[in-house]
Amino acid sequence: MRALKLAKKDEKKLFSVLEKFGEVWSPMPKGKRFSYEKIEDPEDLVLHEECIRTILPVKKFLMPPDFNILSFTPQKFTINNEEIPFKIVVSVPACEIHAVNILTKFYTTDYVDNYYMKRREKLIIIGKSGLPDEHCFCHKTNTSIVEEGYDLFFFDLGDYYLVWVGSEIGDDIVRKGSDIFDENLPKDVSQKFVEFRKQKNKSYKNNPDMEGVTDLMELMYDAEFWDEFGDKCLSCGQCTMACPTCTCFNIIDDLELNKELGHRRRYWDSCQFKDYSLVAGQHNFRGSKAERLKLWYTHKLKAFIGHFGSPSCVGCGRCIITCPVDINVPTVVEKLKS
Amino acid sequence: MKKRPTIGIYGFTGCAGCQLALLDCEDELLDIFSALDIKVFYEAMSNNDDNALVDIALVEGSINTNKQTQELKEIREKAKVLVAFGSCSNHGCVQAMALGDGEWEQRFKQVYGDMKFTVAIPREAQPIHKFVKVDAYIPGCPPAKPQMLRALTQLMHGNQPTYTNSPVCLECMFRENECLLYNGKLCLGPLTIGGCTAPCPSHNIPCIGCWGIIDEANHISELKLLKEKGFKAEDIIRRFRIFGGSDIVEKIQKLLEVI
Amino acid sequence: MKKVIVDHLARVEGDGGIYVELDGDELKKVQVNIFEGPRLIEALAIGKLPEEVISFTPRICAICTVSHKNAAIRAFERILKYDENKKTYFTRELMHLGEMIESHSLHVFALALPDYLGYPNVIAMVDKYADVVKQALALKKFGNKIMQIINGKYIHGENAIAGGFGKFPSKSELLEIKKEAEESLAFMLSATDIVGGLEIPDHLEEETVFACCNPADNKFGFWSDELIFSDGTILPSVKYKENLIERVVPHSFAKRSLYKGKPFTVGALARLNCIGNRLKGEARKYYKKYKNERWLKNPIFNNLAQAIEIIYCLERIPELADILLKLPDPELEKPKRKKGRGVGTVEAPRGLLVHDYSCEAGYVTDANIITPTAYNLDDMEKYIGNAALNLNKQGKNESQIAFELEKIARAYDPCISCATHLVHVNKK
Amino acid sequence: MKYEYNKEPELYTPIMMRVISKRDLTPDVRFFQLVPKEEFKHLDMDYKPGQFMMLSLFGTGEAPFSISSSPTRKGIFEFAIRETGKLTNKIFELKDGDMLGLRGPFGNGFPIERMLGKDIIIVAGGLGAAPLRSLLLYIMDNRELFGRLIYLYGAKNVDDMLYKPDFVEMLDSEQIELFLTVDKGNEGYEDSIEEGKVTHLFKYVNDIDPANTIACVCGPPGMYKFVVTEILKYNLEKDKILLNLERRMKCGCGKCGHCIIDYRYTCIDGPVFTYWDVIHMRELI
Ligand SMILES: Cc1cc2nc3c(=O)[nH]c(=O)nc-3n(C[C@H](O)[C@H](O)[C@H](O)COP(=O)(O)OP(=O)(O)OC[C@H]3O[C@@H](n4cnc5c(N)ncnc54)[C@H](O)[C@@H]3O)c2cc1C
Ligand code: SF4
Ligand code: SF4
Ligand code: SF4
Repeated sequence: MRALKLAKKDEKKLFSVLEKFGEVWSPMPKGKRFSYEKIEDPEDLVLHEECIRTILPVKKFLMPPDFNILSFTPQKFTINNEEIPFKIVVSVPACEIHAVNILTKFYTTDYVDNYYMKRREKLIIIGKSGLPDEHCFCHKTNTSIVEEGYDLFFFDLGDYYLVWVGSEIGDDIVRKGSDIFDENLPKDVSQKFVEFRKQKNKSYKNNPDMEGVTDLMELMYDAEFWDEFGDKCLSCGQCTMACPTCTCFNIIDDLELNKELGHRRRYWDSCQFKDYSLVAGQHNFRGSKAERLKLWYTHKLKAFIGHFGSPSCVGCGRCIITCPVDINVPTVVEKLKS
Repeated sequence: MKKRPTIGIYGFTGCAGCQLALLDCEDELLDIFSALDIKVFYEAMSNNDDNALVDIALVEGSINTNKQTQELKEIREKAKVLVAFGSCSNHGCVQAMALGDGEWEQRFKQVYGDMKFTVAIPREAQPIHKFVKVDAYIPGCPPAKPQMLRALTQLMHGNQPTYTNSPVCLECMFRENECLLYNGKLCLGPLTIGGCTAPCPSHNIPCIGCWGIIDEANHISELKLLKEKGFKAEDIIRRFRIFGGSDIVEKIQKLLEVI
Repeated sequence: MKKVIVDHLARVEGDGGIYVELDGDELKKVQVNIFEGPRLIEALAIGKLPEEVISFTPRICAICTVSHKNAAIRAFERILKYDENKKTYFTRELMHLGEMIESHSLHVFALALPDYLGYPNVIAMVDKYADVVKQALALKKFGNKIMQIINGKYIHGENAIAGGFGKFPSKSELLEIKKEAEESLAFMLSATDIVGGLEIPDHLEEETVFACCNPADNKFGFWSDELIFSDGTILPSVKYKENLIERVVPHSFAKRSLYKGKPFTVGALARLNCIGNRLKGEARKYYKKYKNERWLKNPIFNNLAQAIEIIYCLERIPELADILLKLPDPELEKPKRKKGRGVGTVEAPRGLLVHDYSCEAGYVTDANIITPTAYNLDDMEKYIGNAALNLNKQGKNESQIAFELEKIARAYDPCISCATHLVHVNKK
Repeated sequence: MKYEYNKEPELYTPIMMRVISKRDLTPDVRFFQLVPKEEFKHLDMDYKPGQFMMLSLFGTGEAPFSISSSPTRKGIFEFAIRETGKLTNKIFELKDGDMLGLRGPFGNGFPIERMLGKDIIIVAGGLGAAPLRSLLLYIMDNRELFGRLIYLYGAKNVDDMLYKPDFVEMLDSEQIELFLTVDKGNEGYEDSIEEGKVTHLFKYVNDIDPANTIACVCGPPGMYKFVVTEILKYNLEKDKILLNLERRMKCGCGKCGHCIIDYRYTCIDGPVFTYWDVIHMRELI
C-alpha cells in the first residue's frame, strides 16, 4: 500500500483538492455532539485529534433514513434512478469503516442491493485514526485497525499526517493534490507510528470484557436480566438508528394526490418496535421488549459470526451515549458475565 | 372518469386546527378540491350539504355536549368510513387532560356559576370512539402535512391510512438531533406517536407528547428515569397527562403505584 | 313572525349559529349562538407549571396560536421576571407577523372574498380569478412558513418559550423570509385595491367604540402593556377588568364583555381606527386612500383593514430581518421569581387578547383568558340586529336576510373555538 | 472503491401480472390465477414448491404469499390468499383482467432432490394447505418419482377447509393416503372428514420406514410443536422433518431484517426449515 505525508500546515488546502471529487462532508458540532454535514468552507474541514462519534453513522449516506425506491403507476413499476453525487466523508474513524465493510458484505451476500451499492460506489471515505474517548471500545472488538474500505486514511504523527492510500480514487486524490501530499516519508515515520499506536492503545478507558460473549448469549438466553432490561427499555429505537451496523428497514407505498402515480418508500425500521415481528392473525413472534432486546444483542454479539465470521458490534460506543436508560453493549456484556 | 369519493369534514370541540391544517396545504388545495367531492366543510365553504351520504367522514374535535353526541351519531350513519382526525377526536387532547378525576362539574361551576345553558347540555370532553365506531385514526395536534396528505390519498383509494407505529424518537433520529432525554430533559418522545417529524426536539424543545400516546409507551420506565434525573414524580405524571387524554387514564393507577 | 336561522356558520373557525326573530317591524330576539362545547382550559391551567400552560393554552385556537403563545409568554415573563432581550423580542414579533399574514390572507381571500364575488368557496373562484387565488394562497403559505421556521410548526409550534427560543432562525432562513416579504408586496398592493373597490352595504351602520393595544413610542404594532379606546381612553393592561365587564348568557358557551356598559369592537378595523394614523410607507398611503367616516360605524370594513395590515406586515418584515441579522443568539434565560401576577395583552388577528395569570411557588393559581371573539360578540349581535331590521323593512325574505347576516359574522372573522374559552376561574 | 457485482435483476422491482381467474375457497380465502403481462412472458420464472413471491398492489403495498401452484404446470401462478388486512382486502377487490405486481420467487422451497424416491408425509393446518398444495401437485405430477404419499389436513371447520371438493374427491385415489379433519362440526361430511385436531389423524399413519421417509409440515404457528411430537414417534431423523414457517417480511431477500431468527433469514434460509434447525436455533417455533 502506498503511504504519503501531509504536512499540518497544508491541512487547510485539503478541501480544495477534495472538492474536485465531489461534495465534501465532515463532522460538524451539533450541541455537545457531532453530525456529518456538507461543508462549503475550507475552515470547516477539521481533522480532529480524538475519534469523532457522530450522532448518525456513515450508514446515513449508504442507505438514507427515508427515500423512494420505486415509482409506479397502476401499469408499471420503475426504479428510482436519481443521480447520486460523489460524496467525500472526512474524519471517519476505523470502527466506522469496519462497519461500512460489514454493511457492504451484508448487502452483497445472497442478493445484491443496488440501492446500497449505487451509493457505496459514490462514497469516498477519508479515514482518520484518532484517540479514543471514555466510551470507545474498538480495541475489544478488533476494529481499531482497518485495512480496507477507505480511500485515504490519516494518522496524526505530530507535525504531519501519515496518509495511507487505500483505493484507486484515493490514489487519484493524492495525485491531484501533489503539491500537498509528499511521497518522501520522514525517516522517523515508523518510530512515530509505533508511538502513536502505543499511545492510542493506552488511552482506552472503556474495557468491557468481550471474551466469550458469543457463547454467553446462548447460555444466558433465559437469564432474568433480560426481563429487567425489557422493563426498562423505552422502545424508542434510538439504539438501532445510531448503530452503524443496523440495517432493518420498512417499505410502504405513498400515492400522489389526484394522480395515478405513487412512490414506494423505504425507511429505517427498528427491531425494538412492537410490530417488527407481527404477522397476520395478530401473532407476534417478539411481543415483549425483552425478546426484542435479545434479538438486537444476538445480532450485535453473535449472529453475524454465522454469516460473516465476526460479530457485528464494532465498538464505536454509540449505544452507550444514545440509550437513555443505559442499555448498551457494555452493560449487557456486564450482565452476561455476572 | 372515476367517480370522485365524497367526503365530509366535520368539526366538534377543539381548536379547529386540524381543519385549518388541511387548509394549510396551500399547494395541494386545488388538488384536494378536485380529487374529492367535498359535501361538508364548514370551515372552508358555505354550500354544505348536511344530509349527504359520504364515503369518508373526517371528524375533528372531541365531544362535550349532548348536541354533539347526537350529531356525531348522525354522521356515523351517513358515512362509509369514519376517521378520527387529530388528537381531540383520537383521545380528547388537552380538554381531556383531567378526564376521570371526578372534578369536572366543580370546574364547570367555577367558570359559569349556576347558568343553565339553552344551547346544549355540556359534559366532560371525550374522544369520539367513546360514542361511535371509528374506522381509522389520523393522530396529530394538528396532523402534519405529509402524513395527512398520505392518509387522505390512501382513503381516496379505499385504503386504510397507515398508522405510525414508531415513536417521535425515530424521526428525531432521522433529523440527527442530540437526544434531550439522554441529556436530562423531560422529553416525551419515546411515549409519543410519531409522524410529526419531530419539530420540537429539532428546535431543542422537549416533546410534550401532543400527538398522543403510542401503544408500546413505557411510562413506568420513563417515570423512573426522569426521577433519577431529578424531576418530581407529580410533575412528570402531570406532564404525561396533559396530552395523554383518555389513553393515559387506565395507566395512571399503575404509575401512582410506582411512586 | 319571521325567523332567520343560520344553523351553522360557514367559513369561520368553530361551531356557531345565528338566531333572529322578527315580529313585523320589530326585532324580538337576536342571538349569536356558540355551540362549541366549553373546554375549561383556564380551569385546567390551575396547578400547572408556566411552561406547560404556555404549551397548551395556544390550543385554544389554531389560527391564533401564535398570539396566544405570545400573550401567555408575556404574562408569565412578568411573573417570572425575565429581562427582555432584543433578539428574543424581535424574533417574537416576526413570528407574530407570520400569523397576521396567514390569518388575514385566509380570512380576506378564502373566507370573505367569495361572499362578495358570489362563490361558495375560494377554490370555486379559480376559474375566473386564478391569479388572485394562487397568489393569495402563496401569501398565506408565506405566513405559515414564517411560523414554521420560527415556532417549529405552523400550528401549535413549541419553539417560543418563556425566556427565549429553543433555537433561533438561521441567517439563511431570515434572508429567505426577507426576500419573500419584499416579493409579495406588489401583489398585496393590487389586492388591497380589489378589496377596497368592493361595495360595502350600509344596512347595519351604527357608531361604536373600538379598542386595541397601544404600542409604545407612538408606533403601530401588535402588542403593548396599554390599551387604547377610540373614545380616547388609555388604560394599563393590568387594569383591563376595571373597564371591561364580563357576563354569561344562556345561549352561548362564550362569556360576553362590555366597555362602560356598552358593546364594543376589536380587530383590524379597531386597530386602524385607533392607531392607524401611525402607519408608515405604503400601508399609510393605502390607509389614507381608503379611510373614511363609515369605518367608525360599519364592521364590514374589517376586511379592508386586514388587507392594509398585511401591507404593514410585509413592510415591517424586512426591517425586522435586518435587525435580527445583526443580533447574536442569546443564551436561554432562567426565571428569577416564582410568584406574582402577570397580564399579557397582544393583538391577535381578530383583536385584543388577554392572558392573565397568577403564580404561587412556581405553579399557576389563577388564570383568565379573554379572546377577541368574546369581546366582539355583543357588537356582532347588535349589527346583526340592525341589519335584520333594515333588510326586513326592505322586504327581503328569510334566506336573503340570512345570507347578509352571515356576511357580517364573517367580517368579524369570529374564531369560535377561541370564544368558548372565555372563562375566569378563581381558585383559592 | 471498485466493486464487482451483478446489477441485474432489480431486486425490488416487481413485474406486472394479470388476474385471469379467481374463486372462493372458504369465506375468507380466495384462490387467484395469475399470468405475466405480455412484456414479461419471456422471463424464466421457474420456482420450487414451498417458495413464495412478493405481491404488490398499486399504492397499497406488498406482502409475501406462498405459491400454491406447481412448477410442473408452467405459465400460471396460483395463490390462495386470506383476507386479513390492508393489502389482502384490496387484493380481494381485484377483478379478472386487473393487474398486480409480483417479484420472486424467494426462499429455499422444499428440497425436492432429497425427497426423490422417499415416502412423504404431509401435514397441513389451515392455510398451510396453500404452500403444501404446490408440493402435493408436484408429487402427483411426478408420482413415479416418489414413494408413499400420506397427507393429513386439519382445518377449523368444514367451511374453512381449503380445496375441499378436490380433497374429498382425492379420498378415493390410490395415489395418496389422505385424511381430513376439522376441529369441530363435520355435519354433512361425516364419511369423509373427521372431527378433532390434526394430530389425531396420526393414528392412520402406520408402517413408516423412518430411514426412507420425509415429513413436511405447514400450519399456524401454534401447530408445529404438537405435530412434530407426533412425527418424532416414528423415529424420523431430525433433518427429515421439514417445517414451512411464516415470519413478517418486507423485502423477501434477506435485507429488511424482519424475518431474522438468530443468524438465519426466513426468506433466504427458509421458509422451509428442518427440525434440527429448530433444536439448534431458538425462536423458530
Ligand atoms: C413466507 C410467507 C408465505 C405466506 N403465504 C401466504 C399465503 O399463501 N396466503 C396468505 O393468505 N397469506 C400468506 N402469508 C401471510 C401474508 O403475508 C399476510 O397475511 C399478509 O402480509 C397480510 O397483509 P395485509 O396487508 O392484508 O395485512 P395488514 O393490514 O398489513 O396486517 C394484517 C396482519 O398481517 C401482518 N403482516 C403485515 N405485513 C406482513 C408481512 N409482510 N409478512 C407477514 N405478515 C405481515 C401484520 O402484522 C398484521 O398482523 C404468508 C406469509 C409469509 C411470510
Ligand atoms: S435506545 Fe435503549 S430504550 Fe431505546 S430502544 Fe434501544 S435499548 Fe430501548
Ligand atoms: S430528544 Fe426526545 S424525541 Fe428525540 S430521541 Fe431523545 S427522547 Fe426521543
Ligand atoms: S410535542 Fe412531540 S408530538 Fe407534538 S409536535 Fe412536538 S415533537 Fe411532535
